[in-house]
Amino acid sequence: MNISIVLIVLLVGAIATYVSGNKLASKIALLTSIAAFGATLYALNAFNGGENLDVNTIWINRPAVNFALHVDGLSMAMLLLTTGLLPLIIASGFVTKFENEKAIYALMLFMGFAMAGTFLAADGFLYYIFWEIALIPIYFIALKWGNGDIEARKKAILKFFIYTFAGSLFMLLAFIYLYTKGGSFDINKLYALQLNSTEKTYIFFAFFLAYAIKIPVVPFHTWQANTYSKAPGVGTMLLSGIMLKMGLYSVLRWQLPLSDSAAKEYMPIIVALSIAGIIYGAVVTLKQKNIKKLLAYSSLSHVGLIAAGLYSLTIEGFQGAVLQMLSHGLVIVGLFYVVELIYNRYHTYEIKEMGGIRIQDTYFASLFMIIMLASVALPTTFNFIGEFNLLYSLFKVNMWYAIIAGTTIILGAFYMLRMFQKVMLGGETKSFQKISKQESIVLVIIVVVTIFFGLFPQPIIDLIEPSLQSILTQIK
Amino acid sequence: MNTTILLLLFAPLVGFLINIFFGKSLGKTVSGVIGTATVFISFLCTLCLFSQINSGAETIKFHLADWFTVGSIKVNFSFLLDQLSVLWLLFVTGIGTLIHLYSISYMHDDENMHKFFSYLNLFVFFMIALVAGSNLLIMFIGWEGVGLCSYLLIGFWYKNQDYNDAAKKAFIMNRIGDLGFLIGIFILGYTFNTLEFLEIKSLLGKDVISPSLLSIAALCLFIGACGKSAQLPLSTWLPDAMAGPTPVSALIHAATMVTAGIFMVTRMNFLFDLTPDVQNVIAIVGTITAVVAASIGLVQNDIKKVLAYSTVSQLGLMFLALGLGAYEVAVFHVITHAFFKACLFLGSGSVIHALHGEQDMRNMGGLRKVMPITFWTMMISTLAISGIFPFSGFWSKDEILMTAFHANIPLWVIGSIASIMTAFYMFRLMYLTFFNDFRGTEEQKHHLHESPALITVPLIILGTLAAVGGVISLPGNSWLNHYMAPLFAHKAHGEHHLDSQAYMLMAIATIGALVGIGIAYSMYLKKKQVPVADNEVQGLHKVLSNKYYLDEIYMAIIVKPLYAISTFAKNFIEKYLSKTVFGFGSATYALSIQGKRIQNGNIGVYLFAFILGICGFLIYLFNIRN
Amino acid sequence: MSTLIAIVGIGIFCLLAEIMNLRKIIIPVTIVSLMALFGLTLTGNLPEIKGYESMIVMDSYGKIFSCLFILLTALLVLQSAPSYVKGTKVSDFISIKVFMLSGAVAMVTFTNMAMFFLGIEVLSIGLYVLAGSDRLNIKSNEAGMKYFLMGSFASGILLFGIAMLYGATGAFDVATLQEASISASTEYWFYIGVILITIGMLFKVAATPMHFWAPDVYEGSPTQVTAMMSTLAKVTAMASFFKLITILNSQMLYSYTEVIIVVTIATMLFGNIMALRQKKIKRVLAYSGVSHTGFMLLTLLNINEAQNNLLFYATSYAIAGLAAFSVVLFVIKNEDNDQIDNFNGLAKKSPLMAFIMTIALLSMAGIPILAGFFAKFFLLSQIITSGFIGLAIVAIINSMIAVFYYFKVIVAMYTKEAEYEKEYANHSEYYIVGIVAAILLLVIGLFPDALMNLL
Amino acid sequence: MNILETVGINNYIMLSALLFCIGAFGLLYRRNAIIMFMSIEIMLNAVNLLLVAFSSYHEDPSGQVFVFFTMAVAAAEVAVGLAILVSVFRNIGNIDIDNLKNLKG
Repeated sequence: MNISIVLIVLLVGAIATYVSGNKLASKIALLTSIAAFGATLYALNAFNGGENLDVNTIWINRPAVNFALHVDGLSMAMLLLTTGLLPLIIASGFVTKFENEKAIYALMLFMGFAMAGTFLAADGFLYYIFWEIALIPIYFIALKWGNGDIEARKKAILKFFIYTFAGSLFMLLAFIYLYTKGGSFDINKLYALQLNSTEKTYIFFAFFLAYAIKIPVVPFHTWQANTYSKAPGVGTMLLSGIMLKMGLYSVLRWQLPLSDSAAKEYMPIIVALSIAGIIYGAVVTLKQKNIKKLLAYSSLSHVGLIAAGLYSLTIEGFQGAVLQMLSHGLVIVGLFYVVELIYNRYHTYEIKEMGGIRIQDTYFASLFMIIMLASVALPTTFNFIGEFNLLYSLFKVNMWYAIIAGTTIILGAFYMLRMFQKVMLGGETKSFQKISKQESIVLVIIVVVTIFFGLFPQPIIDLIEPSLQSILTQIK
Repeated sequence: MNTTILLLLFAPLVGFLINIFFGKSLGKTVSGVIGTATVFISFLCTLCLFSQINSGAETIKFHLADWFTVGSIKVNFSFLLDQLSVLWLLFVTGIGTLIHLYSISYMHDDENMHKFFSYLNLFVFFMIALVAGSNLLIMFIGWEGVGLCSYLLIGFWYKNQDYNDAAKKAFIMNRIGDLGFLIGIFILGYTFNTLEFLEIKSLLGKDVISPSLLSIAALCLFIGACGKSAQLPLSTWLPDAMAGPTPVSALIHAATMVTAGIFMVTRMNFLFDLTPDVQNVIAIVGTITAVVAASIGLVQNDIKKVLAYSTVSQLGLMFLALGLGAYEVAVFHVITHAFFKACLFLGSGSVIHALHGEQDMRNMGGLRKVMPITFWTMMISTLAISGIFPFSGFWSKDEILMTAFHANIPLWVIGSIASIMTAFYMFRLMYLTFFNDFRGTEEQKHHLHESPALITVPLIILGTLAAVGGVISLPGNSWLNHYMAPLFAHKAHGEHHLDSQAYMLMAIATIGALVGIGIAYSMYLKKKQVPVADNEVQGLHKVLSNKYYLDEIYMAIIVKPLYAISTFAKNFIEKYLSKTVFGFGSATYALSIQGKRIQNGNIGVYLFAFILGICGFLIYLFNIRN
Repeated sequence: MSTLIAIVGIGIFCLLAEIMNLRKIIIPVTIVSLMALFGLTLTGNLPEIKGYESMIVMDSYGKIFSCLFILLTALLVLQSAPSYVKGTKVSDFISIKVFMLSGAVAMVTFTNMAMFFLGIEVLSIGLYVLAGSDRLNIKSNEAGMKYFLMGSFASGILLFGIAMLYGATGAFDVATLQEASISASTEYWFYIGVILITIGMLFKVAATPMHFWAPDVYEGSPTQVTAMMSTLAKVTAMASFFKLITILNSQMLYSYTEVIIVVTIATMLFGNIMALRQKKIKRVLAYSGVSHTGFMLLTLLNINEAQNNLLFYATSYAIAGLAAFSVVLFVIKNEDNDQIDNFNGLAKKSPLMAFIMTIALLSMAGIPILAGFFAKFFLLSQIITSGFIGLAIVAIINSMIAVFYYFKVIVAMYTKEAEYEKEYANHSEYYIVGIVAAILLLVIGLFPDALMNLL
Repeated sequence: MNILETVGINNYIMLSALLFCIGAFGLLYRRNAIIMFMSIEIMLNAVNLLLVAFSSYHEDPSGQVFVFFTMAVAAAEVAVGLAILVSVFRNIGNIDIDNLKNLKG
């Protein structure tokens, strides 16, 4: 048993989905993703039992690149997020009728494969490859199945692609530089590399550029809202639920340990930038008219907090960041799914054309509300645990950071409740067809998981804690 | 014992779950009964616990489950039952039961009654968690949980967007306080590595923390309390919260939730005792709130708004007591206030019910004869709140003022003015509602009736309690002070000797109240004045009816600028940021056009460039070489 | 030597086949024999023929590149087969292509400048002919004319350079020249010669400012000829340039390096920026070729270590080009119209071809797991190792710009609808070449070692 | 040999460079395709002159052999060039190179 089984399942599933044809594709994709989740759970069990799930075989001799996958608590948690969300995202695709279904589901699985690989790779080069190929499927998903005017969409998505691609090229440069120094891409050897502080600074910022764009940190976020609003629902979910976590994860796994002294030196600036992002994102969110853009900017705000926690270089920050990645992933997928459900009925993303839904479908409204409340980090939801940790970590760095970043709980409540009010409440305006049982399953799962982990987060904390500690030791 | 605690805790939750999932199919009455019964079970459990925890007895710590760890801080689901929490639980669940009972009748016409009960149950659950939690985070769960329920219940009639606005406002203003609370939690957690009350208490004795940090922590916690208990400057949400159904106003926005701030400060008394500066702040904020809210209450015409401002004002008095370190006095007033204010709200609900939703006192009057039970229970409560001997409010308010007198004369003066105003506007309310002739429409007049027993019985019980509640803490022989003694480090403040000074103060307070009543009597009963329409008010009156323009000020200095910034950011910054970033792209794109001009298809140009290139090469290389 | 002779033999066979009325078998026989030759040369099983004062020596560099050229030619011949179905000129064109291959092989295996000169002229003259081969098409005429004029000008310069080398050393053979390049007492004519040869070769590889011919000629030539120019001719010129620099200037002076850097940057930037606004697919590929030239020129900065990188880059570029041109040929049935609009809706009509095109373009853009990514990766690591970090950043910026125009085509294929019912040139040859090339791109990407270890 | 000694190799180089430049400028300035071809021929012949001069200078025959190569190649080139020219002429009716501006951008 090793962890590559998950990757194999996803890749084979992607191919099988494409081959199976349009009729079967969605079902096979769902089965595959569930199988991958099952495999992950099995792996988790084995991992908890102390089994070594790592893979390490030579792939390329010159340059020395190994097909190395390493499993620790952090990777495991991210893998759980990826394979856990994938079935939900695929299932949420069921509400929409796509043309050429086999292609979109295959691309989704392929993207899952790439993202899972990113979280597992223990070789810089392999990691970079996974990181980069994850871009391709989402580009096509957004391009082909996105919404809105094709010309505008094309532009927005191309911008997204080039922007993120640009960032990651700088990361590639950094990796190459490290390779020329150490002669290996192996993560442990890279960790052990002795670099002077100038080099570390350059490495730090090369990585930062890649991750700041991917995460995104203000002011590198300009691609985000447009891409989210142009991408189809499933694409947005993949982007916001999993893909932006790739950037955050990478900060933890690669950037900070590889450029420790620079990370410490620039910590205040980067944290301040992230916090500025929190506020800025929240403020911009307030006046959004398009619900997808609203959620995109809210995501910007939330992710800013996660980034701030990561760059605070404290164990609480790391822990909170990982927890918040998981919970934000769940919740944002739920929110975008809700948006899709509404879109399927109203065919618009404009908030002003919604309203009076709660009165027609209270069940839907309740589920939406719980997810919305989770996103504003109400205690007993999973998000609260993460946000608490994050704010606490910022507090440990500087009380003012915590206070300023903490305004997110006010502003977050402000824009979320405002959105909820405008979308769901009020008297009946347009008729809203009640959501069906099948449609609600995804939401119910998200709600249950969010609350469950809000009450019992300790297993996850225990899972990630040792790996985060070791990363922190590496930095210190 | 553990079973009792579990039952206490989870009975309302079970009620919530039953009602939310099956309420609709169970029918209105059944869901109402379930809702009431579960809270009643909690009440019984509390009684049971109350009988075991007496003054000086060991407190009960109950560990339910582990929650999570933050760094080196362990946070658990654990509960602390001591004198304070049991006392609080007693009136929370007790009044809760009564209000549930009342709601069965009051909400019977609403199609979403099961939802109403489920939210109420959920509220009680969170309130129990808030009160019984043994660490700051459990308290915070309850704290935010009750805020959520408050949001849900204020916006219970969600078809009306104004109500939704009120609900949203309540939630957000509470969140401002919550941020303060959270920062306070961080400071304490960071300093003590624990969030358990008892551990913090024992660690505080050791001299490890800088006083300034401690002050900041206390101040942050107090900001949290301000939000929840509607103290200035975070007070404006509470009057708006009257949009909710009246039982909600009674339970949440009068008797229980809004006193959570006082509970928290009392719970953390060992902390506040060490930070006299913050105590001063609390006292001042409380006093100012008391008088400001009371003055607004003078001119309100909505029956529930009057009560709401009265609540804010009374909460201000409680904070005054807290600020002076007289925690048991504050608790005493919380309890009596819970009785009479709940009674008043429920009474007003009864009136509104009778008038089919009419809340404007200008359209009431003369209800005394039609609704005798409502009238008399409300009258008792009004006397109590006005501080007339021997009703409960007299004792508790008197103790607050007496404490203030001993500590700080100006605060006492202002507090007294607030209570005179209280007497005035409460009697104004009574006169406008129950005396003179009915001023409503003919149709309303036909339907006037006394409310059914389910409504009047809670009124009677609460009215009785409002009348006699003072006995728990009579001056000189205070059971309450004695009971709560183990909680506080110092000797109870409230134990004033009944010397001549005390009598004099009581007399002054009573006279003040009577003056207030007298003015109200002359204006509204004798002269039969009716407040003028909203657009005719002028001068100071106008300022008061517009609540000192607080909402407008907030609108102008916070919300509007925020929106303006948001619009600016959305339309300008975003646009230009995006343009800057992609300006590189546009620039290369523009270069491309220029490039296409060079590539004009003329072979001469190509050759020329070629030869230029050669020349450049040769010149450069040979210049370097030589 | 024997490889060269065999190639010439195949060419002569083509000519003879015409006489013997065996037109139909020309293409299959050519391809099969080229493939056989490929195998034999690669495994080294070909008997070595000595003679002509060893003017041709099959060292490992020459061998591997020759194999690449043979493979490319075989695929190109296959790809061009549909264009010659009707015409009677099949033997002429096929034989020209095969003879061009012989020129190409000579260009990487020479040990004497005469051989080099002959090789480059055989290749160039063949291309002049092919460029203008669509006689009745004014564009083809223009392409041929432009190419011819500028090409012979460049040849003149090249020749002048060779003459100067001869003047400085009194010999044409490589060993002597190499010695002279190291020796301190060499006359300055030698350096003039080196510079002039450099300029000539920069023309052949289409580097700025000598690249102006490339887009025009690519556009005007018949598409299958364009394919040949942009793959075989470019790669050959680059390999040969590399070899020349190794011989003539192995201890490169810093000023020379500077010039190469400037040219490299200019080439990359010019190619990429110009490609942005092109509406015709052949021009896009032409400019993209220019920018790829810029990348390949980077190998000149480390001649001692970079031959693997050059091989890798050249291979992945040429194969991606082959794949792309298969699709272009498939789509542009009508030679007059090669607008990108033609690709609209291709994904629906022929998902396979769209997929091949996507793979090809992604590989050129340097998206991971495809060969092009590794090519760029190796290049970048090479220049970073030698300390040109700024240059690496410029290269990266260029990669970004390139994404713009590659994706323009992809967008056209996947999102737009064809405005009218379009007919495609539905020939199995295009499919075969496209699929083979796409698979090669993927395989090279998955096992880059295999290619890297060849040299 | 004598001639070379009296004239000096540098002058030969100068002469051929001059010839070469004349060819280059001819190519640059003239727009008649035939004249441009002639210019190219001048350039190539300049090289031939140079090669022969060097051959004599080094007393080495290989330079002269190379001249034969060059002449052969030049002949082939011109043959191809003229063929293209003919088809251009057939298509547009003249041989002014300025008319060939269809391919641009």
